[in-house]
Amino acid sequence: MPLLDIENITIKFGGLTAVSDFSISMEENDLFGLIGPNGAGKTTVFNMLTGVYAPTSGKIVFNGESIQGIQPHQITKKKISRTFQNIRLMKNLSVMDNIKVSYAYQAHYSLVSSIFRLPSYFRQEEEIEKKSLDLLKIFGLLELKNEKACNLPYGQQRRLEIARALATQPKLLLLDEPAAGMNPQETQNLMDLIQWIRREFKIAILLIEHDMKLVMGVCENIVVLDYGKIIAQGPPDEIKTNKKVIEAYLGEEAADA
Amino acid sequence: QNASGSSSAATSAAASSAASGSASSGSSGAALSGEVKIGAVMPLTGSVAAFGQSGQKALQLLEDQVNADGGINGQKLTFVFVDDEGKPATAATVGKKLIDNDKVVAIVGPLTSNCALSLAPIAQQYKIPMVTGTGTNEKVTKVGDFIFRTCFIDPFQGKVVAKLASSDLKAQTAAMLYDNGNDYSKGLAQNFQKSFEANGGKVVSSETYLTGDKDFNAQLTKIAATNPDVLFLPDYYSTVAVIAKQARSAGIKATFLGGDGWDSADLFKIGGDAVNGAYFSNHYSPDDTSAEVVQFIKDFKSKYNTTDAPDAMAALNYDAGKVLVQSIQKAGSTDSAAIQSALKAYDGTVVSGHIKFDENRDAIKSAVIIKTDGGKETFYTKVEP
Amino acid sequence: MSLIEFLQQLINGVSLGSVYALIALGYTMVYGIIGLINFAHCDIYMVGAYIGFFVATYARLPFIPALLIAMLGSALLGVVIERVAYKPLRRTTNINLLITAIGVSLLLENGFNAMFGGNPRTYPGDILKQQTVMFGPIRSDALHLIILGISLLLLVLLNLFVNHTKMGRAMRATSLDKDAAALMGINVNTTISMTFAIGSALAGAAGMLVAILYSSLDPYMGMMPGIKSFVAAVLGGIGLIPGAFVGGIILGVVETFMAAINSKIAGAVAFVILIVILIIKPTGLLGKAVKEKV
Amino acid sequence: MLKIQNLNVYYDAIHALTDINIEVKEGEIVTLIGANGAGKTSTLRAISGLVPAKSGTITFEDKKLNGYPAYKIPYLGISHVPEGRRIFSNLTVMENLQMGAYCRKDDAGIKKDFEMVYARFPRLKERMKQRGGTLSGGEQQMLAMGRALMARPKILLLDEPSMGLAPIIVQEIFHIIKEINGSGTTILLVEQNANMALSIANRAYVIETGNIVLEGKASDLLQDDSVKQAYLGG
Amino acid sequence: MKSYIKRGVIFLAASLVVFCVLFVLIQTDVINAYYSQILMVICINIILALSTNLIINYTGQLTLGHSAFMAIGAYASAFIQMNTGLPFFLSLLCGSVVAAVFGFLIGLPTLRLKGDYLAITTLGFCQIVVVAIQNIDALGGAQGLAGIPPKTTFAWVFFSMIATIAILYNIVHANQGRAMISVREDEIAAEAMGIDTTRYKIMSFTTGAFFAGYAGGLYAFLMMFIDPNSFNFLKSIDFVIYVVLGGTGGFVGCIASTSILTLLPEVLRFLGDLRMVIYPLLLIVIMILRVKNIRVTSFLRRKSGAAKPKERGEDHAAA
Ligand SMILES: Nc1ncnc2c1ncn2[C@@H]1O[C@H](COP(=O)(O)OP(=O)(O)OP(=O)(O)O)[C@@H](O)[C@H]1O
Ligand SMILES: Nc1ncnc2c1ncn2[C@@H]1O[C@H](COP(=O)(O)OP(=O)(O)OP(=O)(O)O)[C@@H](O)[C@H]1O
Ligand SMILES: [Mg+2]
Ligand SMILES: [Mg+2]
Repeated sequence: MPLLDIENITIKFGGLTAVSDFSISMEENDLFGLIGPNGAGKTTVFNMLTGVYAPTSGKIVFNGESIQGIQPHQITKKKISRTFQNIRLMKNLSVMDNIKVSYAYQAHYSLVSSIFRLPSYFRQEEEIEKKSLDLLKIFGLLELKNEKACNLPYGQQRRLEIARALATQPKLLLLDEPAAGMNPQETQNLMDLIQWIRREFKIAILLIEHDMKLVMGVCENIVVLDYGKIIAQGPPDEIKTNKKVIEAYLGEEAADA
Repeated sequence: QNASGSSSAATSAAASSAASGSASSGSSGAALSGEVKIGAVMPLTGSVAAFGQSGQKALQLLEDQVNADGGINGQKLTFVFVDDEGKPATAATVGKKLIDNDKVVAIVGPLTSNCALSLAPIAQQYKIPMVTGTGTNEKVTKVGDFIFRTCFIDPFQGKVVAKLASSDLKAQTAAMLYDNGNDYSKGLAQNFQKSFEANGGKVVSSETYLTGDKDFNAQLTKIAATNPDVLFLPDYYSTVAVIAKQARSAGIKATFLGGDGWDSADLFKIGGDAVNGAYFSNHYSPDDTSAEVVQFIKDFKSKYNTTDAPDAMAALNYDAGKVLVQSIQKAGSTDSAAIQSALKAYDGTVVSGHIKFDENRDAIKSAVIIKTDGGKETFYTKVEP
Repeated sequence: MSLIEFLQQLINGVSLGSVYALIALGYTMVYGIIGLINFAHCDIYMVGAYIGFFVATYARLPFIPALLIAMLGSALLGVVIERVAYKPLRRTTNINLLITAIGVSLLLENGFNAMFGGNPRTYPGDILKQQTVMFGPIRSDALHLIILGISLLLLVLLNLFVNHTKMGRAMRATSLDKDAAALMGINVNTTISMTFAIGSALAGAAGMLVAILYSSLDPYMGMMPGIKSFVAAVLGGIGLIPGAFVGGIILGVVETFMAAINSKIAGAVAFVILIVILIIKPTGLLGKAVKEKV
Repeated sequence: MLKIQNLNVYYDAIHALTDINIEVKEGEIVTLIGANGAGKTSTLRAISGLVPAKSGTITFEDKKLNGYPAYKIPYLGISHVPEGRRIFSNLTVMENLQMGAYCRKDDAGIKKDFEMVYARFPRLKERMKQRGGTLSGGEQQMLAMGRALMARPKILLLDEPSMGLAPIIVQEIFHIIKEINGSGTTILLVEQNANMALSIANRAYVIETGNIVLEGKASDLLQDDSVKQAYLGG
Repeated sequence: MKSYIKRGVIFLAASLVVFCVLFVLIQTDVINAYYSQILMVICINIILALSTNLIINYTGQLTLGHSAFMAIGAYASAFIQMNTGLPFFLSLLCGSVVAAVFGFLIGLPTLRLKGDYLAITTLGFCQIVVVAIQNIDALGGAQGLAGIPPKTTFAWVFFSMIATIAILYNIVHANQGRAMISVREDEIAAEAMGIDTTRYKIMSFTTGAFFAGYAGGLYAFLMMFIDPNSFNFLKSIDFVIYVVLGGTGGFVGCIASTSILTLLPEVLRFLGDLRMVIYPLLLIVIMILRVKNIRVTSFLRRKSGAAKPKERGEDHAAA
C-alpha cells in the first residue's frame, strides 16, 4: 500500500482550474520533486494536501485513510507536515519556542494539570524540552535557541522552518521552495540536509523547487505540472530531456545545466 | 442686602439657640478645624452634568448665606463637592473619600437615584446622615435610618400625574414612551401606569427606547395607531422635547404629560410649539408666590447675575442642604446621632414647600403641576399628598 | 400591522437607516485606507454639528454656507487628528491606534463638555424649514429625504472616486502597502490626509444635518450613532462603500421594525442582527471572503 | 548617471552600509551581488528614499537625491522593483499596472505601454482582472516588473527579480532586462543568482557586510576565483 | 521543576508579606476606607485586566466586550447569594461558571471572525447583555440591584488576585499557553503545526470569561449595588486600555498599567472637570511616547550587541 495516494484531485477558483486531475502515488521514504512554471499549481497541491483548500473533486488517501476536506491541524496529526513558500515562522517567539509549538499537539496533559502543575505537566514539559534541544542541535541552531526567530538570517529561518515541520514527526514532509533566496553555497548545504533528513528520519519528502541543481540533485522522481496538469513524470535524467518540459519550464539554456 | 431672606427668622432663632449650645459643647472637639464640613455628591461631569452643576450653584448660595448669618453653631460651613460622574461606582468611592479623608459630618446628595442607592449603604454603615434632594427612587431611604430624602418619591409623582390625567383631563386611554435603560424614566412610567389603571384608565401602548436614541418614529407610529388621549413622557427635557416634536409630526394629537425631568428653560428652545399645552409634575414652580420661593429666586439671580430662574435641581438641592444645616444647628452638635434625631424631628418650610419626614424618612410634600403654554411654564395647580 | 402602518414603518426605517448610512460612509472610507476603527469619527460628527451651530447662531449664516463651513472645519479637524495623534503610531499595531482613537474620542467629548457645557443646544428654527411630506397616507420628513438623497449621491460619487479615479486608486494602494505606494510616486501623507479630510467632512455634514433633524446637539451626541453606524459599516462589509450604505439602510429598517414589534428589546436588535449575519457571513453582507494565499 | 558616494546607512544602531561608492553610467547594466544580508537591498532602498542616508551623497543626473522624499523619486525617472515584489494584493493586475504609471500624465503613452507590458508578459494579460494577491509567485514577479516598466523609467532598480521563478522565466526575465536595456533604460540589478547577473551585466560590484569589496567588469568577475568560490557555487 | 517551585515559593512569600503590610495598615486605619476601597478596586481591575490580557495579548483576539462577562458574573453571584444564601465563595464560583458558560457559547460561533469583526461582535454582545439585564425585573432592571451584602473584604480580593496571577501564569507558561500564543503569531502556521486554533481560542475566551465573572462577583459584593449601565462597552474599553498600555504579553506591565490607570482618575480628582480632559490627553501622549520608547529600548538592546533585529521593510517610507 502506498503511503500517499492522490487520485484525480481538481480544484477551481472561480472560473480558474488551478489543478486538474492530479494523481501521484508515493511510498514511504520516497523523495519526489514537484516542478513546473510559476502558477502551475504546485503550491496549490500542497495546500490541498494540508487541508488549507479542499479539492473540488478527487481523493487523497494517506496512510490508508482518506484525508481530503479535513482541517489542517487534523492533517498534521495524521503526520503530514509542511513548510511555506513565504516563511511563516512565529516571528516574535524564540527559536526554541518555535520548535516547542510544534510539539504542542503531542502533549497530553490537561488544563487542570497546567494550572496546578501536576506531575504530568513536568514530565511532558521536560520531554518536550529535551526533544526540542535535540532537534535544534541536529539543525545547528542550538546556540541561537533564545534568539527571536525574526532576527535570524534568511537561510537559518528556512532551516528553522524545516526543523519545526520535522518536530511534528511527519511521515511525509512537504517543502515549498526551500532554497528560494539562498545563495549557491547555502543551497548546497540544504541539499545535504535534505538527504540527511530523509535517511535519518526515514520519511517521505515531496519538494517544490525552481533550483534545478537541487531538484535534479536530490530527487529520484520528478513530477512536472503545467497549467494544473501533469505533463511529465519520471527520474531526473528523463525529465531533463523531455521536450514538453524543456518547452514549458526548463528553457533551452537550463536543459544543459 | 439681607441675604438670609424670609427664613431668616427661623434660621437666626435656631442659630442663636445653637450658638449657645455650641458654647457649651464646643469644647467637646467635634470640629477642631473650626468648620463644619458637609459632603455634596453631584454629577459634575458626564451626561447629566448639567443637573449637578445646578445643584452645586444652589449649595454654594446656601453656604454663603449660612456663613453670613453666623455659620453653624458659630462654626464655618463648608460644602465639599465631589463629582460622581453619574456613575454608581464612583458615587461609592467618592462617598468614602468624603467620610474618611474629608471627615464630613453629613452628606447632601447624591443627585441621581442610582448613585444614591450606591452610596446609601456606605453612609448607613458609617452612620453619616445622608440627605438626598433628588433621589426619587423609593428604595433609597429603605437602606437605613441615616438616609433621608427631601423630595417626593416616584410613586407619588406617578400618582399625581395619573390623577391629573384621569380627573382633570378626563383621559380614558394613555400611552407611554420611556427610556428603558434609565432608572428614573422607567420608574416613573411603571408608577404612572399603576395609578392610571387604578383610576380606571387604560394604558393602550407602552413603548421604550434607550438612552441616546434620537429617532422615535417607529414607536410613535405605533402609538399613533392606538390614538391615546394622553401620552406620558417621563424623561429629561432634552429627550422629551425631541420626542414631542416627532410625535406631533407623526400625527399624535394626545396631550403630553411628564414629570419633574421636564423642568428647564431649554424645553421650549428644543421642543418649540410641540411642547406647548403639556402638563408635568414638579417640586416647585418659579411662579409660586410664597415668600421662600420669591426670596430664593431673587438671591440666586443676584448671586449668579442671571435672568434665568433656578431650576428644580437647584431648588431641591438647596432644600436638602438647608434642611440638613438647620438640623445640625438644632442638634447643636455634629454628632451623627444628634443630627439624625434632629432630622427626624425636622418640621419647617423651605423653597419647595413644607417638609416633615415620615417613618420612612421621606419628606411628605406636595407637588405642583405645571402647564406649558406659549413657550412658558405656568403654575397649574398644587397637589397635596 | 396594517399595510399603511407597515409602509409607514418602512419609510421610518429607511429614514433612520439613511442617517446611519451617511455616517457609516465616512467610517468605511477611513477604515478602508488605514484599517483603523476611527473611534473619533463620531466625535468629529459632533464637532461638525457644533461648528454648524455656532456659525448659524452667531454669524447668522444660512444653511448651505453653514454646512460648508461645518464640513471644512471637520475636515481640518480630521486632518489634524491624523497628523498629531495617529501618524506617530502608523507603523505600530492596529490596537495601539485603536486606543489612541479612543483617547481622541474621549478628549473631544469631554473637552466640548468642559468648554460648552452638557446642556443640549439647538439650531435656530429658521435654518431649515422642517416640512412633512405626504405620500398619500404615508408621511416623511423633507429633511429625511434630503439625507437619503445625499447618502445615495455620496454612495455613487465615492464609489466612482475610489474605484475609478487615480486618487482613489492611490488611496487603495496606500492602504495595502505604504512603501510600495511611495515607490509609485504616491505621496502617502497627502493621500492619508486626503482620506481623513473626506471622511471627516462627511462626518461633519452628517452631524449638522442630524442635529437639525432632531433639533438638538450635545457633546455626547455622537456616541450611540457612532456605534450603530459602525455596526452598519461592518454589517455591509467594512471598507466597502456600497456596504456602508446597504448596512445602514438594513440596520435602520430592522431596528424600526423591531421597535414596532417589541421596543423593549429593540436596543439589542442591531447587535443581534450583526452577530447573526457575521456568523453566517463573516465578512459582512457585501464583503468577499478573501482567503490568505499561503 | 547615478552616482553614490560614501554612502552610510543605519537601521537604528545597525550599520547596514559603510562608505559605499557605486556609479552607474547611462545605458549600462550594473549588477550588485553579495550574500544574504550584505546590504544589497539597503542600497536600492537608499536610492529610492525608503531609508535615509546618514551621510554621503546620491546623485542622479546631477541632482542630489539626499533628503528627497520617496514619493518624488519616481518622477525623476527612477523605478524600483522592490524585494519581495510588494505588489498591491487587493488591486487587480490591471490596476497594479495603472499604479505603475501613477507619475505619468501622457494617456496615450500609457496605453501603448500597457500593450508593451502585456506583450512581454502574456500571462498578465490572461490574469488582467485577477487580484494581485492570488497570483502565483512567478506571476507576481512579472507583475512587479511590468508595474515598474509602466513608469517608463530612465533607470530601473531591480531587487532579485529571479527569486522564486521557473528557469524558463528566469531566462526570460534576463532576456527582458537585456531588451529593456537595449531600448535605452539603464539598469541596476541586485541578484543572488550571480551567474546569470554577471553574464548580462557590463560591470559589477561585490558587496560584503555593507562594504564594497570588489568591482570591475562583469566578465572579469565571472572569472575571478574568489567570486567563483563565494557566489557561483564553486 | 525545582526552579519553578523556588520561584513559586518566592512569589507566595512576597505576596504574603505585601498582604500583611497592607492588612496591618488597613487595620490601623493608616489606609482608611477610601484608600482601601481604591486598593480593592485595583485588585479587582487587575483580575479583569489579566483575563483580558490572556485573550488580547496572548491569543491575539481583540475583544471589546469583556465587561459583559463581568456583568454576568456580578449579577449571577449576587442573585444566587441573595436568593439562596449560598456561602460567599460558592456564589462567586457559581457566577464565574455562568460567565464562563456564556463565554463558551458566544465564543463558539464568533471566534472564527477576525480582528475588527470580532471586536465589533464582542462589543455587540456586551450591549446585548446590558439590554437583557435592563429587561429582567428580577435583577432590578435599569434601576439596578440593591441590597447586596458587603462580603468582599481586602483579604478576599487580594488573594483572589494572587490566585488569578498564579493560575494565568501557569496556563500561559504551559502547552496551552504556547498554543494560544501561536494562534496570535500566525494562525495558518499554527494550524500547520497541528494546533486546533479554534479550540485554543475558545479555551482562552472561556478562561477569560471565568475570571471576569469572578471579578464581577467580587465587585458586586464590594459595591453592594450594581446597575447594568456600569457594565456597558465603555467599561470593556477600559480593560483594553489597561492591557494595551501594559505592553504585549507581560504580567508585570499589565498589573502596573492597571494600577496606575485605576489610580489616575482619583489622583486627578482635584482637577475637577478638567480631569476628564486631562485623562484622555495623557492616554494619547503615553501611547505616542510608548512607541518612541520602544524604539529607544530596542536601540539600547541592539547597542548591547545581543540581538540582530530584522524587521524588514517596516520603516520610514512616508517620513
Ligand atoms: N486563493 C486563490 N484564488 C484564486 N486563484 C488562486 C488562488 N490560489 C492560487 N490561485 C491561482 O492558482 C494558480 C496556481 O497557483 P500556485 O500558487 O499553486 O502556483 P505555483 O505553482 O506554486 O507557482 P509558483 O512557483 O510561482 O509559486 C495561480 O494561477 C494562482 O493565481
Ligand atoms: N528594516 C530593518 N531594520 C533593521 N535592520 C535591517 C532592516 N533591513 C535590513 N536590515 C539589516 O541590514 C543589513 C543589510 O540588509 P539588506 O536587506 O540590505 O541585505 P541584502 O543584501 O539585500 O540581503 P538579502 O539577500 O537577504 O536580500 C542586514 O544585516 C539586515 O539585517
Ligand atoms: Mg508556489
Ligand atoms: Mg535583499
